[in-house]
Amino acid sequence: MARVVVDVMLKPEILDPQGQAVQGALGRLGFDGVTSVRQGKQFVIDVDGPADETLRGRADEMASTLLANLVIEDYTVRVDD
Amino acid sequence: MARVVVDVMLKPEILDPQGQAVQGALGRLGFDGVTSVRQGKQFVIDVDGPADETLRGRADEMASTLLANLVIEDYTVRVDD
Amino acid sequence: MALRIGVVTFPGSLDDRDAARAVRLAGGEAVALWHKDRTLSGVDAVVLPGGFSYGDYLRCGAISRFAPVMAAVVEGAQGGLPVLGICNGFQILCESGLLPGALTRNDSLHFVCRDQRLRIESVTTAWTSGYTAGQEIVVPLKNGEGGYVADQLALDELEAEGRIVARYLEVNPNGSRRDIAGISNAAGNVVGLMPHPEHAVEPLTGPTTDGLAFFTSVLTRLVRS
Amino acid sequence: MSVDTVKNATATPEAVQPYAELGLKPDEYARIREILGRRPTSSELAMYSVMWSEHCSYKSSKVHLRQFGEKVPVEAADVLLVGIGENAGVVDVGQGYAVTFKVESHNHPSYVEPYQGAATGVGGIVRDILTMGARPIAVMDPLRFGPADAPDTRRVLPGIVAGIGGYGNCLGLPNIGGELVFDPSYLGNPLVNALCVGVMRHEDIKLARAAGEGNLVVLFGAKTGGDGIGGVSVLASETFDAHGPSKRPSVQVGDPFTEKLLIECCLEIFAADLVVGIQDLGGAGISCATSELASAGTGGMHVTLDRVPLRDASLSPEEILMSESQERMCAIVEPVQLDRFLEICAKWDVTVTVIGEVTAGERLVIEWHGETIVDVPPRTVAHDGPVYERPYSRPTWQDALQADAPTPERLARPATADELRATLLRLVASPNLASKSWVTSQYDKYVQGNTVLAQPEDSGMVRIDEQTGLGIALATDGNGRFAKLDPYNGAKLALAEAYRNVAAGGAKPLAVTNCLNFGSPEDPDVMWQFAEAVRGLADGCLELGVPVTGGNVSFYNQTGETPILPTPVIGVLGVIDDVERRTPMGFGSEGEMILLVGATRDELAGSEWAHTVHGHLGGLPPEVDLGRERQLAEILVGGSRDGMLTAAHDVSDGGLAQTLVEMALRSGRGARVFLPEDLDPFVALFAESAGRAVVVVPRSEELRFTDMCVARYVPVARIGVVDGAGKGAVLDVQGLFSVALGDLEAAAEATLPALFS
Ligand SMILES: Nc1ncnc2c1ncn2[C@@H]1O[C@H](COP(=O)(O)OP(=O)(O)O)[C@@H](O)[C@H]1O
Ligand SMILES: [Mg+2]
Repeated sequence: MARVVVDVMLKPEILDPQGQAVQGALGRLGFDGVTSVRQGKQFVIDVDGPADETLRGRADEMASTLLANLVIEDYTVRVDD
Repeated sequence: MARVVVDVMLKPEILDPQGQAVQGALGRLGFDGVTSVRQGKQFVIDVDGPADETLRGRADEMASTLLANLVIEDYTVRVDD
Repeated sequence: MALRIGVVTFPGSLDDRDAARAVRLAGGEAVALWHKDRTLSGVDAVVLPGGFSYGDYLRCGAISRFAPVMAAVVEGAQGGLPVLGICNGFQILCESGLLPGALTRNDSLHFVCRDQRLRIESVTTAWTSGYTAGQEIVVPLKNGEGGYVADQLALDELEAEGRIVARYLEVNPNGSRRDIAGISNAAGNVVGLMPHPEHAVEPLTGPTTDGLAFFTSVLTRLVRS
Repeated sequence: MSVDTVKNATATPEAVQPYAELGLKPDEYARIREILGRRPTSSELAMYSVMWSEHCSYKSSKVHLRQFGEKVPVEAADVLLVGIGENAGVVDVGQGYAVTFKVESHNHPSYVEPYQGAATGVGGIVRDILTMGARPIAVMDPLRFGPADAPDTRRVLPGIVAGIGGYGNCLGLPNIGGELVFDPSYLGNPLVNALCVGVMRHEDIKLARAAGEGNLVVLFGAKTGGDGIGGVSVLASETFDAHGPSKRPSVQVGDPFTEKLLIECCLEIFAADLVVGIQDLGGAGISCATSELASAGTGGMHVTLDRVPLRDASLSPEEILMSESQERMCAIVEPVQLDRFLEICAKWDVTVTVIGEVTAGERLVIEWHGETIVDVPPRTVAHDGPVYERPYSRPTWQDALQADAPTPERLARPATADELRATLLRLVASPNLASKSWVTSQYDKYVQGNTVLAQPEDSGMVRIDEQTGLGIALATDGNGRFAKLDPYNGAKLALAEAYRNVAAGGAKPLAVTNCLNFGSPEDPDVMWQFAEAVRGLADGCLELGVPVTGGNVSFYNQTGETPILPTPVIGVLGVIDDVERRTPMGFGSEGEMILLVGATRDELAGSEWAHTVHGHLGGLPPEVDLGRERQLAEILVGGSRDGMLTAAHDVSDGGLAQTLVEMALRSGRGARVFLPEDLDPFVALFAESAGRAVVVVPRSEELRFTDMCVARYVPVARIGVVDGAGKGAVLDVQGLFSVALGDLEAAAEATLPALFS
């Protein structure tokens, strides 16, 4: 049993209205000094079998084919057991 | 300049339709052995000042008051510089 | 015999019946296609209708893009088959790479349903030949993720090649770059549109009948060829 | 720990059980022991406790709701195909079509978790309609909130609106109307009512019955999880203290995509005629579905609970029985039909499991891994719950409230033309009267391509047959301030307004649904308000000849000791033979005549003016004359059928002034208005007398129309002419003041975005 965690974020140059809304709200709540907020997605995927290179490869494939849209998003993949 | 990363996940007992949809799609794409998928949100927040205890405390406050809906979600906070 | 236009139903498609009605009102025969179909049963054109396929849970169109029928649609499109993607259909076309760019969350962060004024910018596509260049029309718009984005290069290219099919007038309802409401591929047979022409085909149920020409355009085009 | 079996329960009669924590009273627990002749197992206790909760058993309201079955109008015989008691009533609208509709509350869950609470409220009512065999075709959402500028309103309103839109839009159901009302009494307890309407052919009506020994009990849809255990049912039967609900069960999360698949799956199953009976799973989940199916059926039922597909393997049988996981249905299927049934579920990717069968006996038996954990007479769970004769008495403060009338001496009235103009602009911008488009633009009103009228029109109208043009119309209304001043007449006024709104669109009112939102039934004052409102609604429906087909009661809507305004939300369904004949609300064409139908009196108690300008509530609500309402409706429907009307809009909240403003803004046309000489201008503009509508007719039709009114002794007066269009247009109240449409629009549109964007 291994766990794959994929974080997906909008590319820096893509406008992130959700992040902006959060930043605005934090300001109104009196949290100051916040210079930027970006909101992304996180996928936690449990997979049978070992946390090995093969899995790392497949995880990367999952991310690039399905979980992230590379036109607008970047992703990072983590595999732990 | 410090960076706060808040991961927000639906509580385990709460239905996660998005995770289910992703799990189904992964199956149809031939990624087998996937036993569970949960989809959460990730907030990356840049803040002026040091990555110290105070910030850790404020970050936790941000998460519990605004970023996570504690009725249905759990969160984890990470602070790096 | 009437020309046959396929309307694909994905799990979660909502405007498939409406698209079929629009095809009929335009004088065509609507053929129901199922997401698991591997062929297009010989239709002369295809509409990917609006809706929330797979709940739009991951990204709009991200999962439908892998439906068996899409392989046939992509193949057909590359061979010149007219394809119109409306709203969710537009999102599927972008996800599947038939059209450049992507559609992102409305800048208002709200789903918006409104009667939207558009300018038809390109009348050379298979789906807009029935309009006059620069014609202004009003059709319903309803989406939560309709903000069109692409990098500057891609946007400039779309402009230069006259592939921006329609632009928002008066209000930009979702933060689309350069007010883009719809685009086409280089050949002009594949069109993606965020607003809903199929909801503007009857005076009784739509704000106008301005949308009908999308469907009559493709039918006349097909008759000629 | 081992499960509590029937054998075990019989062996350990003295075991102490947590019935109080589950919301059962000592006498109720005693009655369960008496019914079973032993102590209940923990599973049985779970079932009885949810099914006997206020929410599921209607134990406090039953004795009053009976009136809907007793005071039945003769017309009911012609229109009612299925009456009260089923998941929703069914009405004959002609041409072989049957329509089912119902409004339900999801108030408390929406307060705890606005988005999901409201979303699952829509999901639940849609399944009620689907269960009848109908294709859902539209939704509506009557909403009530605290003061628009209160922080907690800002907390809940955007989420509730997003939840209703998020779920309804994703199902492809047009939202064709609703209500949005602000009043301080709802601050700690907003009201989220959801209405759904569906259509089927007469022969396709389905009922919740388990018949035919050997037939299979099939559970399909979402897997069962730990969410919402005891949710709606327990929560909705609990008073909130100032710090929110005293019980806060885990919230249900809705999955509209799964529900959409479930809808299409069910409709295909119905089309193939594969079910003997069917029941949706809502409050009380499997406990409710199995006991109601069995209770309404011919025999008993045997269920193997461990076959239920789970999302969380650790759930106990008690939890599985109580779980309120959404998007589930339970059908009774003949064995020969099962394969076809499974095929269709597979096509739509719907999880399906045979969990039991209909048996010869009279008992509902549920087994868990081979041991019997439930063995009960289903009727005692589903239909023979406790019935309370709650004490009620006219509140001691009622007389003082009614005596405090908004006389000119009591409340200063605008006198000069400038004051009248300022008052009009202030009311137009007030949250209750301002444009609702910030809310309604988040709802898809076009999907399905049959929406003929939708917000901001008086009623929502949907075409149901593209060939013949047959259509239905729906409106919901409920003025809590009127109901507080006089619950009996307040309920009649709510009914009258919804009835009028349907007729204004050109549809003939046919039938009624209702959602009765009140405070605690344990408070005699509240119980009196409830009893009076039910009596008023029953009498009103009798007088108007429109039967009540169903509805929903929501009690315990209060913060601490303070109940909400008594809020009966009434939905009226109408039918129109050809939707081409519909009457929109916007001013017609240049030069057409504007007529006021109905009589205006000095009636300002409970009005928007008294509320907004003076924060005053007192006096007696407007007089309600349902005979007159009936004639007005005949005039509006006849006028539309005979093509005399280019526009009609009912006069209600805000009075004639607001009605004219809404007609002007809807059409972008101005008007010259001359108020009746015999009336004080303030009264003419702002009184909220019932039984009125403004219509627009071409000059050529004016005489014919007025003759029709005179023939019915209904007062009618020409009050203006449609004049001017576009930016320059004005609403000109002759001899008093005039306002540019641009200013009216700015005032009407700015309010909600400023508060909630
Ligand atoms: N929450 C809502 N959802 C959908 N439509 C709404 C909502 N609130 C108000 N509306 C629509 O706005 C219009 C005006 O509302 P209202 O003043 O309550 O109408 P009326 O006074 O005729 O009952 C109506 O068409 C009503 O259906
Ligand atoms: Mg009205």
